[in-house]
Amino acid sequence: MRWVNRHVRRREAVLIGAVPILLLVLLYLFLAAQRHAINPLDKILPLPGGMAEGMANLLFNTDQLTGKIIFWADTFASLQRLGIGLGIATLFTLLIGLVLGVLPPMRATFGPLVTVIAVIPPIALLPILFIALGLGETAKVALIVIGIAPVMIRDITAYVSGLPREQIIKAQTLGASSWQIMIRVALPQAMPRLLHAMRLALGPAWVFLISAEAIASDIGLGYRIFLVRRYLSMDVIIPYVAWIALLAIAMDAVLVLISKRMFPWAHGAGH
Amino acid sequence: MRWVNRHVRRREAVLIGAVPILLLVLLYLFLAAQRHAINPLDKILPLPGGMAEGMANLLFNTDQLTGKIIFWADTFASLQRLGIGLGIATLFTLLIGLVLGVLPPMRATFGPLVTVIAVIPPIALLPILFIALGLGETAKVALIVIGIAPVMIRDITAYVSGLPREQIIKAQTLGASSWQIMIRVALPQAMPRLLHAMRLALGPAWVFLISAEAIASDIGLGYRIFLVRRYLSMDVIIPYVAWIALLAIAMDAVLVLISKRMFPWAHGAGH
Amino acid sequence: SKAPDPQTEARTEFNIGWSIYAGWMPWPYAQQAGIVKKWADKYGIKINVVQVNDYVESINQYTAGKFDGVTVTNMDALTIPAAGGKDTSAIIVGDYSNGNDGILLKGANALADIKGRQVYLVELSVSHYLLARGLEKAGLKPTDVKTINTSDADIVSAFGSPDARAAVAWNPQLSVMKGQTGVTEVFNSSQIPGEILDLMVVDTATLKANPNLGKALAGIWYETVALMQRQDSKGKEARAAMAKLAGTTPESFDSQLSTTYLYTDPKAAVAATSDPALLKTMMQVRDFSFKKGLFQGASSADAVGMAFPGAKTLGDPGHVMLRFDESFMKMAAEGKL
Amino acid sequence: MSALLSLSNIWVEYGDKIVIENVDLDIEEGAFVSIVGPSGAGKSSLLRIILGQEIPTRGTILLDGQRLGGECGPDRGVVFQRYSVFPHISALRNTMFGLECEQAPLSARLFGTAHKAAKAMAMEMLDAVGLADSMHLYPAQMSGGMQQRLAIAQALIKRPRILLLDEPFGALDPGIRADMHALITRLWNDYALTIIMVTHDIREAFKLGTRVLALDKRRHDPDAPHRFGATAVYDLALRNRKDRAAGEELVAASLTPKIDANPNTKESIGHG
Amino acid sequence: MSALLSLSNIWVEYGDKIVIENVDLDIEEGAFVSIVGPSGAGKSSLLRIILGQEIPTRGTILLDGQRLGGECGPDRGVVFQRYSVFPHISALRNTMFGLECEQAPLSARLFGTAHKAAKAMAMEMLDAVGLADSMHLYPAQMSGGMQQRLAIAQALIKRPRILLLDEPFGALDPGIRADMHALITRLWNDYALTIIMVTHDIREAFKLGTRVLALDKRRHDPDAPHRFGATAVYDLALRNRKDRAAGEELVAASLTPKIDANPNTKESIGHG
Ligand SMILES: Nc1ncnc2c1ncn2[C@@H]1O[C@H](COP(=O)(O)OP(=O)(O)OP(=O)(O)O)[C@@H](O)[C@H]1O
Ligand SMILES: Nc1ncnc2c1ncn2[C@@H]1O[C@H](COP(=O)(O)OP(=O)(O)OP(=O)(O)O)[C@@H](O)[C@H]1O
Ligand SMILES: [Mg+2]
Ligand SMILES: [Mg+2]
Repeated sequence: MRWVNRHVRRREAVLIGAVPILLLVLLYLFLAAQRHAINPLDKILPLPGGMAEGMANLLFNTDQLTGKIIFWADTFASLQRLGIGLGIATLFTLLIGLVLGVLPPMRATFGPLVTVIAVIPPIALLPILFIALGLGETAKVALIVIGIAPVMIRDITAYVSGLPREQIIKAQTLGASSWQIMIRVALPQAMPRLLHAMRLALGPAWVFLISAEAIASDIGLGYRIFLVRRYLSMDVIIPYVAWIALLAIAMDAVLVLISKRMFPWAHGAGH
Repeated sequence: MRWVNRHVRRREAVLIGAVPILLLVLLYLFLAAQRHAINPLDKILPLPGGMAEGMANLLFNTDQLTGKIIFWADTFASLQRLGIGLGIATLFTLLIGLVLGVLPPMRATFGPLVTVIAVIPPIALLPILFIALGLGETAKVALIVIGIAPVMIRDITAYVSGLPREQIIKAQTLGASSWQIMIRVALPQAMPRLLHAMRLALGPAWVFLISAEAIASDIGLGYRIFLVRRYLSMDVIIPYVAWIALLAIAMDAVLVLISKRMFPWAHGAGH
Repeated sequence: SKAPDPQTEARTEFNIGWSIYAGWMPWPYAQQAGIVKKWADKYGIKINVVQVNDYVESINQYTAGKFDGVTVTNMDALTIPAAGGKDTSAIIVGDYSNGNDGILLKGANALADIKGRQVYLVELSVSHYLLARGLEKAGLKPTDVKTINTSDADIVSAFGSPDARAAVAWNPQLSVMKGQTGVTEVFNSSQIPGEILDLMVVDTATLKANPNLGKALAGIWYETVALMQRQDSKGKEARAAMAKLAGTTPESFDSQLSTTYLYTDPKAAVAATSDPALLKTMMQVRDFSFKKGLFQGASSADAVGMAFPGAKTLGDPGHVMLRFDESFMKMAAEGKL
Repeated sequence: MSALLSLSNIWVEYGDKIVIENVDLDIEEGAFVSIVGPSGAGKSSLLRIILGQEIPTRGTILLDGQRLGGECGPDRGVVFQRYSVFPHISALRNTMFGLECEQAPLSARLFGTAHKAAKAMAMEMLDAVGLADSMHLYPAQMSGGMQQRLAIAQALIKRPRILLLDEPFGALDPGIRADMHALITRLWNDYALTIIMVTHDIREAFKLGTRVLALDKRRHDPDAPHRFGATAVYDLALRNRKDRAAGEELVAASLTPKIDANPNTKESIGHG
Repeated sequence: MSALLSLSNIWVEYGDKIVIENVDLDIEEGAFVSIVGPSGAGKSSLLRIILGQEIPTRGTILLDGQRLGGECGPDRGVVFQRYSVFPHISALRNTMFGLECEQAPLSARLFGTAHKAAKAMAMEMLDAVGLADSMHLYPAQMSGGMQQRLAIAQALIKRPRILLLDEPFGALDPGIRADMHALITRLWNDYALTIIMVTHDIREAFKLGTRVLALDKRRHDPDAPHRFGATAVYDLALRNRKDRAAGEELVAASLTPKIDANPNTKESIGHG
C-alpha cells in the first residue's frame, strides 16, 4: 500500500507517536549517563536521581513567606499569566482579524500598522513598556499579548480575506450586511483557524511568558528557571521545562478537542 | 456601497496604510515632547534630535578594530544570522512539513515530537544550547531555527494534510507515487502558504535573534541594543528598533512579491 | 568528553570569557591592543578572549567547561563553579568594588526607609549580598523587604517605572539609575570595602597542566592596568577605548573607575590576597550564600572548602573547590614573568 | 424606459482576451430569460455582471434606471454554477440564512416565535426541493445534487426580484429536475419574479423561458482564438408553443458541434 | 470468474444511515456500464468504492479476482462529479501530469524529446476536448464546462483500464457533449477500456452504455428516511437499438417524480 494511503488508527497513533519522544528521553539519559561516567558531578545533563533531589525541595517544602508549595505556586502564577495573555490575544485576534479580514478599507488602513507592530521585537522596547504599564502582572500579560497577537491577527486576517468570494456575494444576495457577513459567515468559519493559530501561538506564548518572568518577578515557572540558571541547576530547569511542555501539550490537546467537537464541519473529511 | 465591497486601489492603499503609522509616530513625538517639557534630560522617550546625536557616533565613525562603520557592521552581522536562520528553518519546514503532511504514518510518528519541540521554550534551555553548539554563530542561528521552525512545520503539515483528498486520489489515479504526490501536488501548493508562514515568522525570528545576541555576541543589532540598554540609551535603541522594523517590512514586502509573481494561481481571484 | 581529559593535558589554545564591567574592561582592551597576543606568543600559547554579553551565561559556560577562565566576583566564584564541584583557582584579584554597587531608594534618603519596600535586584548575586549587609548595618531583618528578581540587562528600565521604589545594582547600570530624579543612593560597597572582589579565575586542573596560562594572564593584566593608569595621552586613549568597548563615554567610564579600587600594583594585590581579612570576608560571603541555599544540597556552610595563601583553608579541607592562588601575581610583583 | 434591467454596450475583457463584446439587452420586469450557448462563451460572466459581482470593462448596466455600482443586494438572488452553499452550517440553517439576516439585523439569528416561523418556512422550502429528510446534514455530507438543490432552496426562500440561475439543474436526475421546473415556474408566477437562467439544456431553455438568448462567439480567428467576443446571436421571444418548437429547432441547429461527429453521435442529435 | 470487477454484498453506511445496501455486481472487461438513479441515492458513493477512495462498511470487491484494499492506482481513472483539477498548474500541465508521473518516477517532470512527445499527446487530447486555445490557462481562469473538459482530458490521456466517470458531461452544452460522446466511444473502442459512468441523463445512459444500472432507494420509511439502502433496481444489458429504446422507456417511467407535478411539468415528461 502506498504511504499516502496508510491511515493510522487513533489508538495506534498515540502509541506510535510516543516512540520518538521516548527515544528522545532515552537519548538524553544515555548522554547524561555518559557525562556522569566522566564527571560524576556533571551539572549540565543531570540524571533522574539528581532531578528528583533538585525538585524535592520545590515539591515538598512550603515557602516560608507564602506558606505554599513553591512548585505549585509557580505553576499557578504562570498559568494565570499565560491564560490571561492568551485569552486577551485571542479576543483581539478575533475582533481585529475579522474586521480587517472582511472589510477591505479597514485592511488597507490598519493592515500595515499590524505588520509594523508584528515585526517590532517587543523585548527591544521593554523600557517603554515598563513605563506605560509598570512592573506588575499587567506588563507580563501585555508582553505575551504583544508577542503573540500580531502574528495571530495577521494569520486570521489573511484567512478571512481569503474566504471564497462567492460566499460573500452569496451572503449579500441573501441580504446580509457587512456586520452580518462578519458574524455569520466569517466568524464561524474563522473559528477553527483561530484555534489552530492559538495552538501555534502556545510555544511563543510560553517564550514570552518566561522572558517576562525573567525580567522582573518573584514567582512563576520562568522566574524559577532564570533564578536557578545562575547556578546552572539543570536538575531544576529540566524538570520545569518538561513540566511546561506537558502543560502546553495538554492545552494543545484541549484546543484540538474543542475544535473537533465544536466545528465538526471543519474536520469531517466530506468527499 | 457596503464596506465589504469597497475595494481600495493599490496606490491609494499605500497612502491610507501610511496614515496610522504616521499617527503612531506623531503620538510618540507628542509624548516625548511632553516628557521633555517636564524633564529636559528624559532618556526614555528621546526626541529626534537626541536620536540623531545618539546615532551619529555609530553611523559616521568607524570601529577601530574592524575598520567598519558600526551601524553597518551590526546590520550586516544580524542580517546574515537572520537570513541563515530563516533559510534553514524554511528548508526544514519544507522537508519535514511535506513528509509529515503527505504521509499519514510519518505524521502519526513524528507529529507529536514536533509538537513537543514546538512547545518547549528554547530560551529556558539556553545553557544546554550554548554548551552543545558553542558561543559562535552556530548557536545564534540554531536559536532562530529552533524558535521558528516548529511553528512553521506545524502550520505547513496541517496545511498539506488538509489538501482536498480528491486531489491526492486524482493524482494516484494518474499514476503518481507518494513521492510524486509530494513534489508535484503538495510542494507547489504548499509554497504560497510557506511564504505566508515565513512572513508570520519574521517577527519571532527577530525576537530570537535579539535574544541570542543579547546573551553571547560582540556584534549585531541585538547586541548593540542590549549593550546600550545598560545606559538606557533609548536614543540608540529606538532608531535601531525602527531600523529592524524597516528591514523586516522590506523582507515582508519581498516575500509578498515573490508569492504573487511565482504563484499567481494562489492570488488571482478566479471566480 | 574525549578520552584524554583536556583539563589535565598540556594544551596550547585557551578560551577566556569576559563580560562588561568597569573592572574587567582591561581584558578586551588588551586583546584589541595586541597585549594578549604579545604575552601568549611569549609563552607559546594562544589565548582567545571571548565576550559574553550576559554575565550569568559567561559563568555557566565556564562551569560547563567551554571556557578555561572567566571574569567573576568572589561570591559568584564560590557559589557557582565551586559549589557546583568545579575546582577553581582565583589567580588575579583585580579590584574590589568601592562604590560600584549600591542601594537606591526613591523619595527617601536613609537606608532604614527601605523597610517594607519591594526591592528590585538580581537575586542571589552580589547585589543581594550587598542588600543583606546593608540591612544588617541598618538593624533590619531580611524579611523587612521583599525582593523581586530583575535581570541585570533590564534593571535600568525597570527602575524607570514608578512601580519600582527601591533597587540594588552595580555599575554601569547603577550610575544611570542614580541619575534619575528623586533617586538617592543610601548605601554602597565603599561601606564594605574589600568584600566584593572582582577576579580572574581559571580551572585548577588546566592551570596545573599549563602554568604558562597563568603567567600569560598575569602578564597581560598588569601591563594593561599599568597602561590605563597613566595620565598621559596613551593612558587616556586606552581608557577611551575601554569606554567604547563598554558602550559608554570616557567620562562615564572614568567615573565608574573612580568607584573601583583597582589593584594596579601586583604587590598590593598579593597583600590583599594574603590578608587574613580575606578569610573573614569569604566566611561572611559563604554564610550568606549558605543561608540563601546556594550550596545546593550541602548540609553545612563548610561543605565547600576554600584555600588561601599560606595553606590556610576554610570549610571542608578535603573538598577544596575555590583556591586563592597568589603565585602568579607574586611573579608579576617580582618581575619574573 | 420600462425595462427593469438594461445593459448597453457591455464588454468583458481579461487583459488581451475579449470574452463578451458589445452586448445590448433590455429585460422587462417579470421575464423568464433563458441563456444558452457553448461552453466558455461567457454565459456565467454575463450573469456575474448582472449580479454585480464583476464590473464590465466597458458599458453600463441600469437597474430600474439606476446605474449598477458593482454591488449585489437582496434584490438579486443567485445560484452559482458550482453550487456553493455555506459549508459551516446545516442545510436548514443555510436555508434560513436569508430570513435571519432580514429579520435580525444585529444578531442575524432568530429566537422564539420568529425562529419558529422562519424554520417552518425553511422546512417547507427544503421539502419542496426534496431535502426535508436531510435538513440537519452539513453540505459536505450531501451528494452533488443535494447541494445543488440546497443552493436553489437558499436562493428561492428570499423571493428576490431578480433571480440569476447558472445551470441550476445540472446535477439533477430527470425526476427531481421536473419537480424543480414546477417549483420555479410556480414561484415565478406567484411572486412575479424576473428570472435569468443559464442552461445547456436547450429543451429546458425553451420549456421554461419566455425569451431565449443564445450567446455565441462572434469571431473564430485562428490567430487570436481568445478574442472571440461573444454576443447574443439569437434573441427569441416566445409567446406560444409554436414559437417554442421553431425556436428550439433553430437554436439546436445553430449550436451543433463543429467537429465531425461519428455516426453514433449524429443519431443522437437527431433525437435532441 | 471471468468478471473484471466483482462486488458482492456491498453496504455503505454513515453511522445509523444506510446509503447502499447489499449490492452485488459483476462487471466484465470491456463493458460500458451506465448508472442512473435519483439524486442522493448513492451513485457517487458506489463509484468511490470501486475507485478505492472509500472502503465499504460491509462486503468485498474483487478486481481481477484480487481484493481491493482501499487504494486506487493508475489502472483506474476518474472524473469526479465536482470536476476537480489541480489548481496550481495550467491546463496543459494538468493534462500532461499522468504522462510525467509515468515516465519520470523521480522528478515527475519530462525534458527534451520526452517532454515534446508528452506535450504533443496532451495537446492532441486538449484539442479533442476543445481546449486547444486554452492550454495555458489556470483552472481558475476557465469556465465550469472548460474545467470539466479538462478533467476528462486529464483522465483519458492515461487510457486507464477502468474509467470511472461521475456525471462527466453535466456542465456541457449539447454540441460539445456530442463531441465528448464521440471521443469517449472512440477511446472505449480503440483501447478496450471498461467504463463505468454515472449520469442523470437517461438518454445518454442508454446511448453510450452496453449495460444500464438503475440505482434506487429500496425503502421509503417515513420514520427512518435516512435508512433507504439503495440498490440496483434495474440491470439491463443492451445489445441492440430495440433493447435501448425499451430500456429507456422502462427506466424513465420508473424514475419519474413522486411529487404531483403541475401540467406544465407533465408535458415535459412526455417529451423525455
Ligand atoms: N459523511 C456523510 N455523512 C452522512 N451522510 C452522507 C455522508 N456522505 C454521503 N452521505 C449520504 O450518502 C448519500 C449518497 O450520496 P452520493 O453522493 O453517493 O449520492 P449520488 O447518488 O451521487 O447523488 P447525486 O446524483 O446527487 O450526486 C446521500 O444521501 C448523502 O446524504
Ligand atoms: N481570470 C480570467 N482570465 C482569463 N480568462 C478568463 C478568466 N475568467 C474567465 N475567463 C474566460 O472567460 C470565458 C467565459 O467564461 P464563462 O465562465 O463566462 O463561460 P460560460 O459561458 O459560463 O461557460 P460554461 O458553460 O462552460 O460554464 C472563458 O473562455 C474563460 O476562459
Ligand atoms: Mg458557466
Ligand atoms: Mg453524485
